[in-house]
Amino acid sequence: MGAYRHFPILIITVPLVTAVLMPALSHRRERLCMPLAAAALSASTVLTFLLYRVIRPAADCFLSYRLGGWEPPWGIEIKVDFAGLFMLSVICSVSLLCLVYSRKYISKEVEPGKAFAYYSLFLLLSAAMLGFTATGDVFNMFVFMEILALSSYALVAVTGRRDAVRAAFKYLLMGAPSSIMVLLAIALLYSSTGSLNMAHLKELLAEGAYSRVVFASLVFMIMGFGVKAALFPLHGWLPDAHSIAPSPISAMLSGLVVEVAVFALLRLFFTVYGAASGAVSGTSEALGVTAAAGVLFGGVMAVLQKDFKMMIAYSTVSHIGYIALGISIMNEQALTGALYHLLDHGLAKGCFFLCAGAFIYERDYRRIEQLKGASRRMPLTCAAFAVAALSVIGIPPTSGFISKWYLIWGSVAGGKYLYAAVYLIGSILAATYCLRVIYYMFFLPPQPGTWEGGGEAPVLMLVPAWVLSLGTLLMGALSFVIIGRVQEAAGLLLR
Amino acid sequence: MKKVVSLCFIGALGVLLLMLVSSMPRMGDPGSPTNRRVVDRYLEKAEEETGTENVITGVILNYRGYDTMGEVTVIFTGLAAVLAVLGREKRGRVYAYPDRSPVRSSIIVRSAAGFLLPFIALFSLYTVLHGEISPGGGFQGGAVMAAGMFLFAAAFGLWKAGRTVPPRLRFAVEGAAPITFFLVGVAGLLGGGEFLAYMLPRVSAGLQPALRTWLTLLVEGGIGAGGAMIFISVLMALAREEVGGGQAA
Amino acid sequence: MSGHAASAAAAASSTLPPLALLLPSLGAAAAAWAGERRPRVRGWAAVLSTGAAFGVVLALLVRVLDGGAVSFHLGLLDLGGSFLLDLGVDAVGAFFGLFASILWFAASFHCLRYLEHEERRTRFYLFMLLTETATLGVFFVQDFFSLFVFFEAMGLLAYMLVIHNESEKARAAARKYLAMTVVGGLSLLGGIWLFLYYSGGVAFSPSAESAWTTGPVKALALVFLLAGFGVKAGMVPLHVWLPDAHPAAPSPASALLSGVMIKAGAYGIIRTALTFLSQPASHGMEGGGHAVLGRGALSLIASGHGAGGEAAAGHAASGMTGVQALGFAVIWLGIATMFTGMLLALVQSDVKRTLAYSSVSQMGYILLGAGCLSFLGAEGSMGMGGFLYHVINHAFFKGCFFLAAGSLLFRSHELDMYRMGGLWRKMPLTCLCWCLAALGIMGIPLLNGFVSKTLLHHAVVEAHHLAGESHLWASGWIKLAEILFIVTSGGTIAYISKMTYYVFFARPTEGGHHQGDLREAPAWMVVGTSLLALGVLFNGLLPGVMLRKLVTPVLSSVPGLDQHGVEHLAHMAVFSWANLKEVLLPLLIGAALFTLGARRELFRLKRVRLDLFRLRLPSWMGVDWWYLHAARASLAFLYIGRRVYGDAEDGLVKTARSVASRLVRLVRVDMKRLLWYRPMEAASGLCGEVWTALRRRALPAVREYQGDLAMGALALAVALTLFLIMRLL
Amino acid sequence: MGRLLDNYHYAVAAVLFCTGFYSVIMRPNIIKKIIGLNIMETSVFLLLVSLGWKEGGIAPIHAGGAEAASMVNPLPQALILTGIVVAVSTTAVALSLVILLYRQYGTLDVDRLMREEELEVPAAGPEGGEG
Repeated sequence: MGAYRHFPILIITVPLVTAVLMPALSHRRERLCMPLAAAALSASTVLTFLLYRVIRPAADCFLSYRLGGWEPPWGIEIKVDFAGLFMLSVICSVSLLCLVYSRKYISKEVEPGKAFAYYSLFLLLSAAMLGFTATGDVFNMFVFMEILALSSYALVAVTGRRDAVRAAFKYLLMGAPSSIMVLLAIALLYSSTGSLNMAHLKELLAEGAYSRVVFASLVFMIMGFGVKAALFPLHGWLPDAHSIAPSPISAMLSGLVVEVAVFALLRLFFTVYGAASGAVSGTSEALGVTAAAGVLFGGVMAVLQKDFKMMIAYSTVSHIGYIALGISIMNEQALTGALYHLLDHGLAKGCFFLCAGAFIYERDYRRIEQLKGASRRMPLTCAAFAVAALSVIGIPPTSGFISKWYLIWGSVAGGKYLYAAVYLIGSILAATYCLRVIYYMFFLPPQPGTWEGGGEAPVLMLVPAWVLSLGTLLMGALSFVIIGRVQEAAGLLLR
Repeated sequence: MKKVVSLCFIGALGVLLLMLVSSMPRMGDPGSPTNRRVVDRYLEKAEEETGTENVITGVILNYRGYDTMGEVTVIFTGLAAVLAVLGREKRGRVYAYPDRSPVRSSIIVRSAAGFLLPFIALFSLYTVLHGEISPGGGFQGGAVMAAGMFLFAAAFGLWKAGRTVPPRLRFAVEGAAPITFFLVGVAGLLGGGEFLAYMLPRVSAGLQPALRTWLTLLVEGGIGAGGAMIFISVLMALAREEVGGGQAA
Repeated sequence: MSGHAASAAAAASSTLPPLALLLPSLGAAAAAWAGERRPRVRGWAAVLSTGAAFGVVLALLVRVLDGGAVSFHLGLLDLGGSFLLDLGVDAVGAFFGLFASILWFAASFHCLRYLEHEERRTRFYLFMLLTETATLGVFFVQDFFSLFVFFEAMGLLAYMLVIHNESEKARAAARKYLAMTVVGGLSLLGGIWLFLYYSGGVAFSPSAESAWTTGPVKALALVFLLAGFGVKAGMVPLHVWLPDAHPAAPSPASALLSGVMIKAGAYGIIRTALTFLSQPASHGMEGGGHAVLGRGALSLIASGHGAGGEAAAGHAASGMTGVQALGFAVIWLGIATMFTGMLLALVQSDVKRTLAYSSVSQMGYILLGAGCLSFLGAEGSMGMGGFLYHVINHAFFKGCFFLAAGSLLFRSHELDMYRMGGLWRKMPLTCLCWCLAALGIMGIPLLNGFVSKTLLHHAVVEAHHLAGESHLWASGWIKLAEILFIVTSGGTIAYISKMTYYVFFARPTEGGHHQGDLREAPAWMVVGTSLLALGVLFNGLLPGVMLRKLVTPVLSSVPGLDQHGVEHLAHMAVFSWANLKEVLLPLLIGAALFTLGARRELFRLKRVRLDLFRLRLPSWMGVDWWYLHAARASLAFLYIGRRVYGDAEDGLVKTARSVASRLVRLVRVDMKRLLWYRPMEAASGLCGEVWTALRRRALPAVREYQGDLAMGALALAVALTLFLIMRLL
Repeated sequence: MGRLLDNYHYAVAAVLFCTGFYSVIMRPNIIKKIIGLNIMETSVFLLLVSLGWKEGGIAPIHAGGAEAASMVNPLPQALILTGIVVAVSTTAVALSLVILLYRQYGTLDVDRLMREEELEVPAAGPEGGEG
């Protein structure tokens, strides 16, 4: 393993410490904040992708890092297996692109004195997601979840506009109790096992003691992470927060933050509680039903929106439902689909919000109607949106198609035809709301008084959007690069 | 009606939780999972392995040092969030605090505060430095220090407090805790161990225990200073109002 | 999966299929690069690339007929080895690829001049050529997964051809087309998944050891696949997009849509039929031991009525087996399609719209062939032969028609047949091509339609015999189908003569403009048109060559078809008296209809005047109307309100928006309060509000729209029943 | 009732949790909601710290030759230290948001904030209303 051994901790701590340096820069050298942040995130990204050389989806092939050299049940362990690495690479690359995008956008939306705080929080958010995903200890997961939560509340409010502050406060008012529920769940889990390490917990839970307490802790976990992940009945904060936040932050929140929470659920389901089979099978049915309702509800609401970012936000509710539904089906194909959808969702939703941000930056257009005829002046932005939309609908050869295929395959293989139908209806809804926007952009004449003069978005904003949308295309057409390994990783999770 | 329904709901939740309580392990039972597993090593070997007599400090800074690094980052995040929401003091801008200067709290308060402040500062230093052998630690000491500053602000006015601990100093020290952690961590990494192993490169094995104690103290100091500054900054950010240019109330 | 691997291993690898796919894409790239600055380069890039693709496909066909199926590992979209985008060409695919590439070749000639009319030419070239890649892809695959990928790509790329004009009409047509494509695609996807469940893999020829199941899942898979392909094939009642989309597209695109793309749907149906026919013997029936029967390995499905008549316990009631039932259904879908299309074509006045309905009708013939194949099983070579022959014939004459219509539009800027007339003097060559195509589609001997219709007629008769022999209740119904077949052929003659007469031979009407500067269409357009007209002539004059050199070799490569039947087909005497006299009856019917219709007033009843050629039916008799209202009714279930129907100006989007205002209020205010502000208060408030809403708004709305709501309820009930059936399996 | 009386610390924690939860979801005043949040957090701390208690246990400090076997579990104490810091930070962020909210809306009452929101939703629906 050599130097690779230390990569996980560096991936997490380098952005974390860079974030801490920002206030010191704030007085004289605020211009340096963004390049410094980009350098830190690039370092993490490079290290993450280097890890693919040593981590493969096999039962004994993961990187376990013992902080301070203490063995797992006593010390804290960072554990990167293939599924975790997959998630880490999504987080790193999407965050880096959003950071690059921020440079132009933030100079317009955020007042200069606050830019250092923005970049600091941005890095904290990314680092917290990385730490949250990589950790092998439930309490450590809670700590990173809090960094994640606090930085995202503040980033929603960073513009200081009335509605932004209110949206952030709503987010906090739902998010903080959910954090407490997670803490309560951890306390309950600890009370019945006496350990905090995930792998150790799995062994201890297999003994089957205090099953009621364990079950209750799983329920609290699902409720807590459900709010963070915006699972259907707990999604109330999402549309406001995601649509009002600055667009790169919307992309981060929608593409990554909710995803990370779902990933935590996946970890808990399979890595921690997997042994306590009664608890998991009892809750997975309920999770499936609510997730299915979320797919339909989010889709219908997205169809009905007039505000562009609001539509994307509801689409996120729907797609998080896709992933949660995949998790609840509990077989290899569906789980592969869910994992791959994490990637697809990060890329496609990120691209959506970045495109929406380009329209806001250039024209301050937020309503879907205002996008009529947009392709005349901003063809590249519109095209990036269109490509990502194909992925959201799930049309071959995009990555959305791959994940949808696996998800439906899984539900058919698991005998859950109803869920397969839910996926199909979800796709119809996605087609309705995405194709309407594409139709407006490309085939309708602009409304009078709009789209006269002006031009394309700046290169620094176009490049991230295009990288993401091409990403959906490439990760679809060239899925064979990784899909086999993702499938093995899914099989491993189930075992 | 509304109240009744809501009370019923909360009551139902309470009953469920109480039922849960009754099926949890018996409190204080030496044989309960929490007292049976994992904990032995902390109690028996911590002193020798971490060099701290206070096992809690050993757990916080050694066994679960990474958590504590996360924790100091959380509080830094809190500060960054407050600054992102409310903005930062800028040079050349006039800030008014609710108690417009010159503040005149009563002479008794000012005298008492003036008398107490040196002791508070000393106590906080003691708490920080003595954390590894008795109750206390960096974080607690930092909180005491911040409390002293709060008292100062209450007695002599925020404005004066803000001048005593000027923004530039605060911004420089706020990040101290995570940075110390990181530096110590990387030092351990370079010393051939893992991150946060409390080692330094090229230090002979005989010196390791002493080194461990000193590094622990360094981290405690970082946490104390950083924590105190963060608390003060948060206080300043929450309490001030910008005169002119800011958003009107 | 394993079956796929097996078939891929068996077939020799060849670079011809990817080359055929690559060439049009390269042409597209070249055309996009040349752009508006070098229009000639752009046009000739299209001609050359499609021509080259034609050559490659021809070589491929020869290779496949000589040496069996070929394959090529593409290495894209590989889902862990279970599903992957892979090329594989067998004789049937190569056959379809051949006529598709011919048509594209001809259309690109036509484009050289025709596009002068149009805006956004580069975009048109780009998407036309990319569509060729996708379409060839549809024909050059050997499993349902790859088929789906190319099929979706083809459908979406063709959207750009339909909406090309961006006129209000084109946009409306494109909306409808897109909605049906998306829904059809999902139905296809559902069918493929059920098929996967059914056979354990997606390959067209599932391996023998795959777990074949029978029962409702199988039937449901068939229904979904049939519906998915049927949308593209213009099968009644899923044809509604076709009469709008074909006229809306530029003429070369109409020729392609009509000549090739709907054939892709037919291709899918015949693939489905062949796949289900090749069910492995060991798992054929629940009865097990009755597999080996007189009718050959393939017809074991039909064994229920054979020597072991009691074998098929599950199907004892009807006496028909699953595949036979499929065949019977497809026969009748075909009959319905051809008859409806014929009727609607008869009453149109727009030339391209008539042609579009005619396409619907001709697709009915093609479906009939597929149905007969499925019904007859191993003996179905006549049906399959008719199917293939008619596919290529229709590509020729309908392509020729649309290109000629394009020429007419190019010169006269007119598509209303009643406003034309006398054009044969001005545009003799176009008229000649048109007449050849017209005689072809009518089924006049010595032209191509006669041959294929004869084959199809034979197939229906054989199906009738088979049904009669085995005492199936279907026997009478197939006789009825035969009668309708003849009537439809008569109707075809009537509407084609009507169109030809009004466009070329009637006295010019005073309402029409033009005339003065009308002249023959530009040379390159005539070249494209006559290329196809020559095809019409060739197929008609030398049916033996076509049958022996092309159709029967393809047939003999299909596993399971009885080789005696194929031999018989190869040496069939097409121009025998028995066949020739069959034309007389349709001719008589056609002549009668034409005479009746050409009179301006058929009869007058009080103030109601019946004019056969200008009949206008009330909108509720159209299928669209029902679709639209069903969609609205299902939306009405979201929120019952007057405004749902109030402003239906912009179709569904507008309707959805008005629902939005309600829901936004409901959700933004109530749901959020419910979720985190004051849950209890909100819950009671919400209940009260819902009750008020129900009492005040919903009840009157229910009374007013009970019909639609009932329909929505029915749809929901049907859906629920389907799901329940599936759950019970 | 099992061990309800034995586990009276946990029971108090449960009651506190409900109290806090009640305050968070039912109180219209934002400050009270934040106080409720803190009560909820405190209840979990109580639960955690009681988990580590042992009958007759002493503080886990080795000074003075204390015996390891009689010490209470140090881990929960370490955990709630982290928890407290998290609670403080959350409260700070919440208060800063409240300050801004109060500056902009002039109220701390969730119902009035709600009413503002309702005003923003066009009562007559999009595009010029019913007519």
